[in-house]
Parts: sequence; C-alpha cells; structure tokens
Amino acid sequence: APLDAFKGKQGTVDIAGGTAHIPVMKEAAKRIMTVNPDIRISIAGGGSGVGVQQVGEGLVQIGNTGRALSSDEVAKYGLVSFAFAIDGVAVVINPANGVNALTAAQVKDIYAGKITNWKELGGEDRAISLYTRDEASGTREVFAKKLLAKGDVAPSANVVPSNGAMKTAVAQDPGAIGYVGIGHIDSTVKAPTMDGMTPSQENAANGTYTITRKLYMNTKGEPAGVVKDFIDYVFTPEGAEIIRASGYIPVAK
Amino acid sequence: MMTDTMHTKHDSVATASPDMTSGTACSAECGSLSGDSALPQSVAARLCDLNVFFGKRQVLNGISFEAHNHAVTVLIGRSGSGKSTLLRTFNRLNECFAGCRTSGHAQVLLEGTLTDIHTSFPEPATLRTRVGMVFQTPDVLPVSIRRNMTLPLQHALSLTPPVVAVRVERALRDAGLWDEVYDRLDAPAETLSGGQQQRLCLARSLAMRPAMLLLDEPTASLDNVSSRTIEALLGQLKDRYPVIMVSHSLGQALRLADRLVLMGSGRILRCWDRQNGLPDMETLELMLEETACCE
Amino acid sequence: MMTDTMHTKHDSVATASPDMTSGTACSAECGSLSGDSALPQSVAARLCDLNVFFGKRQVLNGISFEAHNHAVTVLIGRSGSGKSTLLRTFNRLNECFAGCRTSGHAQVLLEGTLTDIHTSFPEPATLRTRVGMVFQTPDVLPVSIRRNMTLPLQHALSLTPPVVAVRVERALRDAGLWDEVYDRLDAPAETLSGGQQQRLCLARSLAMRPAMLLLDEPTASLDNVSSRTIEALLGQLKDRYPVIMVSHSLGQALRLADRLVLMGSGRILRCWDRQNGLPDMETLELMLEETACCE
Amino acid sequence: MRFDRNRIADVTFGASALVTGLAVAAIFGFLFLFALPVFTGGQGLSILSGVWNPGRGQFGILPMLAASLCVALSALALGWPLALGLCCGIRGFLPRPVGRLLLMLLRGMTAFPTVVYGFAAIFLLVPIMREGLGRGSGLSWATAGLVLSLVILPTMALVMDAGMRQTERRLRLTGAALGFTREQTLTHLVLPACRKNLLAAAALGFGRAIGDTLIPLMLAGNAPQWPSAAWDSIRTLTAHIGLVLATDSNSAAYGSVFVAGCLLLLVNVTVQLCLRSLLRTGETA
Amino acid sequence: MSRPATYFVRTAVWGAALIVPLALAALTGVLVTRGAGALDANLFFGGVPALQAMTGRIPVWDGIWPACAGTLSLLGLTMLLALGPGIGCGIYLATSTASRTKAVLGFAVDLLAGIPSIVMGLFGFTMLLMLRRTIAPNAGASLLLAACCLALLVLPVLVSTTRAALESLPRQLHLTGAAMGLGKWQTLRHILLPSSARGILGGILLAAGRAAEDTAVIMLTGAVANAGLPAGIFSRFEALPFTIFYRSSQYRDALELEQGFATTLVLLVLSLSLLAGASKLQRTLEQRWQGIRDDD
Ligand SMILES: Nc1ncnc2c1ncn2[C@@H]1O[C@H](COP(=O)(O)OP(=O)(O)OP(=O)(O)O)[C@@H](O)[C@H]1O
Ligand SMILES: Nc1ncnc2c1ncn2[C@@H]1O[C@H](COP(=O)(O)OP(=O)(O)OP(=O)(O)O)[C@@H](O)[C@H]1O
Ligand SMILES: [Mg+2]
Ligand SMILES: [Mg+2]
Ligand SMILES: O=P([O-])([O-])[O-]
Repeated sequence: APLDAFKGKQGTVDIAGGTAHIPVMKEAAKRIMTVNPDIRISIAGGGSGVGVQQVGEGLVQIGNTGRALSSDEVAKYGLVSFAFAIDGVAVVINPANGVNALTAAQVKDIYAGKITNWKELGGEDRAISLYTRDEASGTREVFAKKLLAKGDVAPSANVVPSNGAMKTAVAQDPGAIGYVGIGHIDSTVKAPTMDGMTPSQENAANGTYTITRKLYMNTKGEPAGVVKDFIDYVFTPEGAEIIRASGYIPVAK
Repeated sequence: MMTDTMHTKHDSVATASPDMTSGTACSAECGSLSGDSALPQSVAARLCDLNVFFGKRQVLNGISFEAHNHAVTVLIGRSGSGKSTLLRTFNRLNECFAGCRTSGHAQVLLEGTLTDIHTSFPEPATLRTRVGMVFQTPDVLPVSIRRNMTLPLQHALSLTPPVVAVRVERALRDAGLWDEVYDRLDAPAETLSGGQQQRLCLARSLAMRPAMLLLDEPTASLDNVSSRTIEALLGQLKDRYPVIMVSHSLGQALRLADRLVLMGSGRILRCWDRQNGLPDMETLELMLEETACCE
Repeated sequence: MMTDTMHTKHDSVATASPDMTSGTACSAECGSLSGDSALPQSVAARLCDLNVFFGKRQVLNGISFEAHNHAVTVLIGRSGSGKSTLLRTFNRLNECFAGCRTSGHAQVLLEGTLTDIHTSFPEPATLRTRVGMVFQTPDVLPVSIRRNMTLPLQHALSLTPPVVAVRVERALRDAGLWDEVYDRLDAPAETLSGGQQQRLCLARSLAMRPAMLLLDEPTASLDNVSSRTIEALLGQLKDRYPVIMVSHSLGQALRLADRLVLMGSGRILRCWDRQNGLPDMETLELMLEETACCE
Repeated sequence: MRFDRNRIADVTFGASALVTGLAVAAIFGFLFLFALPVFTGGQGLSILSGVWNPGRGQFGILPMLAASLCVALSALALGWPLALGLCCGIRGFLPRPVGRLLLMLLRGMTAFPTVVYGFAAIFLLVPIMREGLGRGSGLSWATAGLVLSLVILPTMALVMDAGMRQTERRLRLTGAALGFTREQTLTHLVLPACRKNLLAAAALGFGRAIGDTLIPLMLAGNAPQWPSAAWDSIRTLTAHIGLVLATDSNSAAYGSVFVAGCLLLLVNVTVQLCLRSLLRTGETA
Repeated sequence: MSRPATYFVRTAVWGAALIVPLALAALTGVLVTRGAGALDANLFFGGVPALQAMTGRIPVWDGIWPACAGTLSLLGLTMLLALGPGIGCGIYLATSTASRTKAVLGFAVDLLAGIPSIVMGLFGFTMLLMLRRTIAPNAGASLLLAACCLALLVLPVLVSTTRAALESLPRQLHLTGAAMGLGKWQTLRHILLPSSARGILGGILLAAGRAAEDTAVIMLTGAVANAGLPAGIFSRFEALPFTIFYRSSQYRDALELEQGFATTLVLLVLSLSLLAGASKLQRTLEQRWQGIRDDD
C-alpha cells in the first residue's frame, strides 16, 4: 500500500497556505499519522500568500497556493510547484433569488456597479449587494481573471475573508451575489448557470465549465525525506481518492 | 493584675446596672412618651423603645429618650457604650452599616412638627440634609478645602453659587477656621492638621443650616482654646437648633449640657436636666467608673 | 466679629512670640546640646535645630529639644502648631509624606547609646520597630482584631506564634481592651467603637515592646475612666521606656508630664520640668490663648 | 536578611519595568523598520492617498484609517456611558443583589471571546441591521460599532469599578451624613474622585476598539471606501492587515500592512498624549 | 448643573442594566440553540476513543480536544510569562516616587495597552523572521512565540490594574505599615498587596480572559488548524479561538458550522469555569489574610 512508504520514518511536515487545500492535506495527514505517529504533520491556513512566504522563508516545508506562482516568487525563493488538483469557481446567489442564469458580461457589469438591481436581470425589485474576496484569495484571482476579465470591482463591494464567510453572507442576504469554490457549494446558496454552463466538478473535469484553477503544493528546492513522501502520497491513487472526496478533481503529477 | 481588677469590675457592674436603671434613671422619665406637656421645653427629638443590632450583637437596648429644643443634650458614657450608635439613629446613619437592624420609633422636630424619621422619609438623604452630623474622626473629602464646603451645598441642597459662597465664609468663621485657611482654600483638605480637619467638618455641617445638629466628640482633637471657641459657638447655636453631642470631657459636658445623659452597655442609665440640677464632677466620675464598658 | 478678634490676636502674637522664645523658653535650655551632665536624668531623645518643610511651607522651625528617660514628655499647643509633625520626626515618619524635607539632627537612645536616627538607619523600618507610634486618629487595618495585633509581631519582629499569642493578650489587657474583645478577636477591627479602635492601636504598639513610645493624643476619644486607665498605664510604662505624647487636655498634661513643652507656629515656645515646677492650669490656658494657631 | 529582600524587590520590580519598556521600544522599532521600505521604495507616499485598488496600482489606506477611527469612536460613544452606567449601578444606583449579579456578568463577559461575538452577530445582528437600516447588506459600520461597544464594555467597566470600589467605600458614610443620596454620593463625590480612572477606561476602551480585528473583519463589510453613513460597508486598518497579510510578500499591497500597523501605533500615541494633556489640565483646574 | 449629571448617570444605569444582559442573553441564546446539538464526544475526539485521544496515543484530527489542550497550555505559559513583569511593573509604578523614568515608563505601558493585537501578531512574525536571519536560523512559529506575544499583549492590563488597585488604597495604610516598623517590602507584602488583592486579581482575570480569547496574535505566531496535542513549547499548536475562527470561515457543511458553535460554547464554559475558580480562590485568600471569621 502507498502508506508503507512511511513505515519506520520520522520527521515533521509543517504545511501552510491556501485554505482550499486543507481538507486534502488533513485527510492525507490523518492517514499517515495513524500508521506512523512518529511523523508529526501540522496544517495551517492563512491563504496563498502566506503559503508562498512561509515556505520561502523556510518556516514550513510545504506552502500551498491556489494560484500559479509568479516568476518573482520563484526567483526570490527558488520554489518548486506541484499542481495536484483542479477546483472550479462559481458565482453564487441567495436561494430565494429568482434569477437562474447569468452571463459573464452581466457579472462584469454587476461587479462594476453598472447593474444595481436584480429586476434588471429579471429578478424581483431588490438592490444587489456585492460580495468579493480578499486580495490574497486564489479564488478571487481566478474569478477576476476569467469572469471579470480584469474588470473593476466597485469599491463599495463587501470583502469577505473566506469561502465559508462568503457562503454565510450570501445565504443570509436575499440581494447577494458572490463566488466560491465549487467544492463549497451546498443547499444554502444557489449557483446560476454561467453563459449556459452548469457549474459542477464533473463539468470542470470534462472541460465544459471553464472557470477553474489549479491547486498547488510548493517546496523550497526539491523535496526530500518525509516531505517528498507526503507529496508522493498525494499523487498516489489513494491520494486521488482523497482529492475527489474533498470535492476537487485530481491531476496527475 | 490590672486585668483581674477589670474582670471583677465587669462582673459587679453587670449585676449592679439593673438597679441603676430602675432607680433614678431617665428611662422612666422618657418612657412616658405622651407626656409632652409635663416638660417646660418643647421636644426636639424623641426615641421610643429603640433597639439596634449589629448582626447578632445588640448594641442599643430599649432606649427611650427625649431631646429638647433650644438645648444642648450631651451623651456621656464609657468607650463602646453605644453613644455614637445612638447619635446615628437620629439621621438613620446606622442603616449604612452592613448587618444593622433597628427597631422602635424615632421622631425629630422638623418644620414645627415631630416627624417619624423611619416612616416619613422614603429617602433617608432628605432627613440627613436636615439633621447634620460631625463624626468622631474627621472625614474630610479628598478634594480642596473649598470644595469640601461647597459640594453638599451645591448638590444636596441645590443652592446657587453666590449663596454658597456667603454660607461657606460664614460657616468657616463660625467654626473658627477662616483665619487659618482663607489663603489656602484651594489646597487639599487632607493637608490640614487633625484639629483643623475636625473644625472643617463642623463648618461643613453648619453651612447646611440643619434643623438639628449631631456632634460626635467635636472637640476631641482640639486644644483647649479651640475647644472653648467651639463651646461658645455651640452655646449660640442651640438657640437656632437643638444640639445632641457626645463628649468625653466631663468638664465640657457639665459646662454645656442642658440635659445630660449617661449611657452604659447600650442602655440609658440616667439623665439629668440643668434646671433640676446637674451632678458634680466627682459623682459623675464615680458613676462612670461603675458602668460596665460593654455588656 | 469673631474673625476680627482672631485677626488681631494673630498679629499681636506674631510679634509677641519672639519675646517668649528668647525669655524663659526652653530652646535656650535644649540649645546646649553637649551639656549632658547638667541634667539629672539621662537623655532619651534629642533634636538639634530641626526644620521640617512640607513643600514650600515650613512647619517646624529650628526645634532644639530633649526628652528624658523614665519620663513622660507632653507636647501641648494650638491645633496646627506642629505637634504631630514634631512627634513624627522621632520615627522619621514625615519621610512618608510627599514633598517633605527635614534638616537638622535627631538622636534617640537605643540599647544604651544615643543614636543619630538619620545616619544610623539606612532602613527607617528598623528604627520604627524600636520607636512605636500611635496616631491621632485610630488607624486600624482592614483585617480582624487579632490580625491587627499579630501582623507587625510576625512580620516586623519575626516572632513565633506562641510568643505572639502571649504578647497579644498581654498588650490588650494593658490597654484595657481585653474584656471587650476577647470573644470577638476574629471580627473585623472596623466594627469597634472609636475609643476601642484607639486602644487597639495603643495595644498594637505596646505589643512591639519598643524602646520609645510616641503617642498622638492617645486618649482623645476616650471617656474619663478609660483615659485614667491609660494614664495609669503610661505612668508604669515610663519606667520601661520614655514616652513622648501630644495631649489637648491640659489637666492630663499637668497630671502626666515630667516635662511639658508648649508649641506654637512650628516653634517650641517654652518648656517646663516637673522638678522645677509646672505652671498652673490658668497660666497655661492664658499662654495657649496668646499663641497663634499657625503662622 | 530584610535589607536584602528590599533590595531584591526593588531590583525585581525595576527589572520588570525595564522589560516592559524594552518591549514597547522593540515593537515600535520592528514595525517602523518593516514599514520603511514602503516609503523608500518606488511608490513613496502614494500609500497615504485615498484610493485602494491594487488592480490599478493604487494603494491608499487613508479610508481605512478613517474607518478605524469612525468605528472605534462610535463604539466608545456607546460603550463608555454603558460601562459607566453599569459601574454606577453596581456601586449604588441599583439594589445590592442586582449589582452583584451585574458584576458577575461583567466578569463573565471578559471571558467571552471576541470571535464569539462576531460569530453570533453574523447570524443574529446582521439580518436585523440589514432590515432595520433598510440599506446596504447589514455588514456595516453600525453593526461593527454596536458589537464592538459590547466587546469593550466589560474591560472599561471593570477598570472603572476597580477605582470606584475603594473610593466609594471611603466616602459612603461621609456622603450619607451630608445628606447625599447614594446616587448623589456617586455622581458628585465618587465619580469626580475617580475622574482619572474614567478617562483611563475610555482610553483603554478606545484602544481595544480600534485594535480589534475580528469584529470589523467579520461584520463591517471590509469595502475599502471612505465611511459616509452608518450602513456603509467599511474596512478598518486592522481588518486590512488581516485581509492583506496573506498576499504575495513582494507586492506593494503587502507593504501597506506595515504602514497600517504604524498608523495604528501613531493613533495610539496621539490618544495617549491627548489623555495626558487632558489629565494635566484637569489637575491644575 | 447637578441635575443633568444625575439624569445622565441614571439613564446610563438603566440603559446599561437592561441592554447589556439582554444583548448577552440573545448572544448566548444563538450559541446554545445552534450549538448545543453538536456537543458530544464526537465534537471533542472526532471518533477516536476518548481515553486514547486524551493521552495522545491516537492523534485527533476532527475533534477539538487538541485545541482545548493547546488553549490551556497557551494560557498557562502566557500567564507564567506575564504575571511577574506585569505585577512587578505595576508595583514599581505605584510605589516609586515621581521621576522621569516613572513618567516615561507609565507612558510606555499606556502605549503598549493600545497596541492592537494584530499588530502584536505582526510584531511576533517580524521578530521571528529577524531571528531566523540572525541568531536562530531554525526558529519557527511555536507555542513559546505565541505565548510571548500574548504576554506582551496582556502585560499592560496587569500593570495598570495592579497600579490602580495599589494607588486607590488610603494613604494612611502606608503610614500605618511604616509606623509598625514594617519595611517597604514588608508593608507591600503584608498590608498593601493583600488589601488590593481583589483589584489585582480582577486584573489577572481580565488578562487571562484576554489571553484565552485572542485570535489575531496566535494566528500569526503559531496556531494552526491541525497539529494534534501540543508537543512542546517549540511546536505549533491548536487553540480554541483559532479553531472557532477557522471553522466559522471554512466550514463546508451544516455539521461543521454547528460544531463551530459548539466549540464556542466549550470555550465559553472553559473561560467561565476558570473565572469561577479564580474568584473562589481569591475569596479564600482574602479571608485568610483578614483573619475574619463570621460567627453568624
Ligand atoms: N502633608 C502636609 N502637607 C502640607 N501641610 C501639612 C501637612 N501636614 C501638616 N501640614 C501643616 O502643618 C501644620 C502643622 O501640622 P500638625 O499636624 O503637625 O499640627 P498639630 O499640632 O498636630 O495640630 P492638631 O492638634 O490639630 O493635630 C498645619 O498647619 C498643617 O496644615
Ligand atoms: N458596625 C459594627 N458592627 C459590629 N459592632 C459594632 C459596629 N459598630 C459598633 N459596634 C459595637 O457597638 C458597641 C457600641 O459602639 P459605639 O461606636 O456606639 O460606642 P461609643 O459609645 O461611641 O464608644 P466610643 O466612645 O469609644 O466611640 C461597641 O461595642 C462596638 O464594638
Ligand atoms: Mg463613638
Ligand atoms: Mg496633630
Ligand atoms: O485562496 P482561497 O482558497 O482562500 O480563495
């Protein structure tokens, strides 16, 4: 079994960075430490930026990012990236909202502050409240690049610090529009079709839904020891199963 | 050996005191609460079967007693006999101590009528603006000398600044303190000497122009001359309002008292009126000596 | 009208006092600090040209003065004349006040030698365990009666519990308080009456068995009988250690004093020794009256 | 032996004082050191402008400063009187058992984690504010201000109470004998005597309000705009730090974190200086 | 001028006495209704048998047990670090005579009191980077670092409450101590400190509460989402407030959210019981010092 690689080994793996990665990291760590408690694995969030910085400074062995590293970052710290999963990003609205389909152009106008009421989109007469993610979010970066096409976001848009907070906000505010990783979508929010594409992981996997991003693990230099074993484990079939169970699509090494 | 004598004294008095009360003690005189007309002066304050407990400890025991208008009533008695506690019943200050219970009736003459102080004042503060009190140990406020005087006038009596200013100077002069402090009215009151502080407290009460004045050893920490000044002042004051005071100086008590009350073990043992003749110093001293200092 | 007379009095004395000091005042007697042999008794404490300032205010002014062994020295004087401050120089307690400066020499007899209290005690606490003091207003600690007594014994003197227990009872008996408190030693000391508190403070000092005792009006709030008990006690105590006390009762002063010191405006105006004859009450009262109460 | 102990005590207390002093110096030093590159670097003082839009290279954080001040001041304006009210209630205005209960409540409140306030308020207060104000999304200046006032209340109240306890005990009898009601004793004798304490409590409360991160982060909406109305979504300096700290550490946005930290320190220094001058003028008057 | 002041205070009293308990009741109401359902062994141990989980033989990944242990050790370590300097500094400020040093130090403490916790976290983080570049290349975010930063955060609370408690004692108490022959230290130890113990303890509780609940500092200095039981002061750790923050922002389904609320309840109960314990201790100590026995 893939876990045999850890037998008799010792060491620590500290992981920090993108929050979307955590369910995968956690499940993998749980399995590894259950067979070998001598390996200590700690997992922190913090966001993609923290992942880069901490792994670059050597504070952790693996720094996760929800975006590709910039060339600056690679050059400054000498980082090596491992993309292991694909995550889709979907626009979400309140379930009570009658609107079921949106286009990228509409979303762009909404976020630019040009469309301010749902009735302009065929919904009821209600002001639109905008929700966006923080500057460090990988989700925001994908959204801004692929849906807004680098268009502006109105300065009055609420900024929420996480996928969960986005979901809570949208679930409670009948006029809300926001976006989350597809893995986070549940019954409390509604994801309208985007330019006719239904946001789901299957569609993201088969390429019919195109607003996607990759999830990366990064190490400073080539990984070695238990860190290498950990990364290798994520790419085994067992790892792929964990990734799927967490709501993402596994990517081969 | 000193203690032994104390012990026996204690015992002998415990048995002796009932005699004293049953004999010429004033509880009989004061007991007839309805007999207003029997007395030449009008009644300024009256207690009827008053008991005060601190926790389980009974500190005043069946006190019945009258104080008169235009008169100084002086309480004497051994240390711990309940004089301060008795004084505090007139402005209901005992209520401010934890675990204190009072039973019995107490009346004070206010605006011409004898008023029951327990039932007529839902708010004891109103009573206390009318019944002024000076403590045994000076209790100046931690503010300037002037503020000490003006605070109660402004806030308890809601007087206007000009009136306050007049009253302050008048009261300080009356208490014989003006010359010592007029040039440092804005200095902290805590920098005054012990006796100065006591006179400040007296002045503070005088400025309120109360209907009745309670003084707990007002001259205890004053030199003879200052004491005399205060005594002279009290002699004048009693025309304006009745004074009830505690004194440890028998000389002072005999000089000032229109009515003299001897306390012991939380009871009134005897009382004398000036027109019926006060006892002489030696008798008093003997009587004091026989009193138990506490039950 | 009262103030007017005060004013003139004030002025006249300000000019009169120099005469008094230069005449029969004791500053001349005490001034010859080296003349130890001239005096029959041994010297227990000695001040030489002592000045005390509170901020810019000079409160003691060139005090030179001796107190004797086996003797009670009594300070009298008008309120605010600096008696308490003078007393506090002997245990260097004035240093605890903000803005206080002292100049001059002060010596106290400790273990047979006259010791300069300013230079010999880098730590004034040591001095203060040897020179006990009772304040003008009772300063009981906010703890039980027993703890009030045991605290200094345990911590300042490091005595063992059995010794402490013996001393506590002995001291309380000496101060005439034992009978009143033996059954409530664990009650808060604040529930004692004013006089009881003062006796508690005296007992607390006695239990320390000091080399010298400073008493600031120890009987101010005590009845005559209790005062007499304390006076009798002091009469005995003076054999063990010198006592310096402030008193406002001229009678008490004349009864107790082996040396009597009259203060005014921060100066020593006169002093008398018992063997040279003390003045009579009237003279004293007159002299007091002439004194300014403060500069 | 006794001399030794005195000296040891002096040295120990002196040393602890020194530690505190050094810590403050270190904090200031480090933050200014890390903020310095922002000013010396390419963008210079543009960080102190009014627009935050990293996409267009605009990194102004002044709106955040304004938001911080607005939120903190409104929380203080609400929380300080409430804290004072509670203290007075405890020390005399209310029946003693009620007072004791309130004191227990206050003590308990200090144990309430801020994140709990934020967490509960998202589900409870935010919808109410959205409907109540009739505008905006409910994540707003008003929401954050309200919750913050509750957060800073127990600290302020306990600091006030610590000062008032002793004073009230000392003045109770005197006040009563002078004819003051319990209420008057408090308002006219005790409160003035504790003036210093009340001001210190206000400064402490303000410090906590402006320094809190989670409440504004969770409740104020974090839109980087100038605050203009109670229902506006605004971003405080602290929330800004929390949001931006995770960005690329080479970016200009990242540098703004340290500038925000320094601004917070400067606000803090200003408040303390004001407090001091206030106290000083109070003393001479 | 007397009236408005009284009215203002009276309004404030009634306002506060009504609003504050109501607000708290609403708050706890929300927590209990949404969180009580998830309060079970699963919340703590995430399916691992309790005994093995508690002793750390099997690592707990989905429960809050490690976070409870982490918070307690963090709290302990923080107070250990902060108590001495905090109270010592408070005593120094309250007892030393006015001087330049004292004024400067008082100012420094007030400044420290106003430093936002996230700035303190930032400081810890930058200090760590500095340390790694200079004397300790292997230093990492850890329990010790978090405790140090938290200690700095709560230090001023300790200092100012200690100082205020001592300064509000009657002046006469100093004199009494001195006149009894107690040295400066003894007066402090046997009279002043016990008299002000209630105030000082209040400060300690305030500080402990702050240390137990702070999230912003530990977020940047060592708290992580998963680390198991704390393995030492140099390792990363889990802590309840951080867990709550993390769950509230990253929950994926209703159960995780509910567990977030339940965790909140746990933290509350933990804090409140610490508080209750401390109050009891304080009452006992005070009575022992006063030597007062109630006869009724
Ligand atoms: N701490 C202080 N600061 C400033 N002035 C003070 C201070 N203590 C005392 N004084 C002043 O010094 C003078 C002497 O005070 P002291 O207490 O020695 O008088 P005293 O003779 O004991 O009076 P009394 O008999 O009234 O107690 C007084 O005028 C008093 O106001
Ligand atoms: N708050 C209290 N709690 C319990 N006992 C008290 C309290 N106040 C006074 N006592 C007790 O009641 C008795 C009478 O006290 P009170 O103060 O009336 O005496 P006093 O006659 O004024 O004595 P003194 O002349 O010494 O002032 C004393 O034995 C005292 O110990
Ligand atoms: Mg009395
Ligand atoms: Mg004096
Ligand atoms: O980087 P995020 O997954 O938190 O958007």
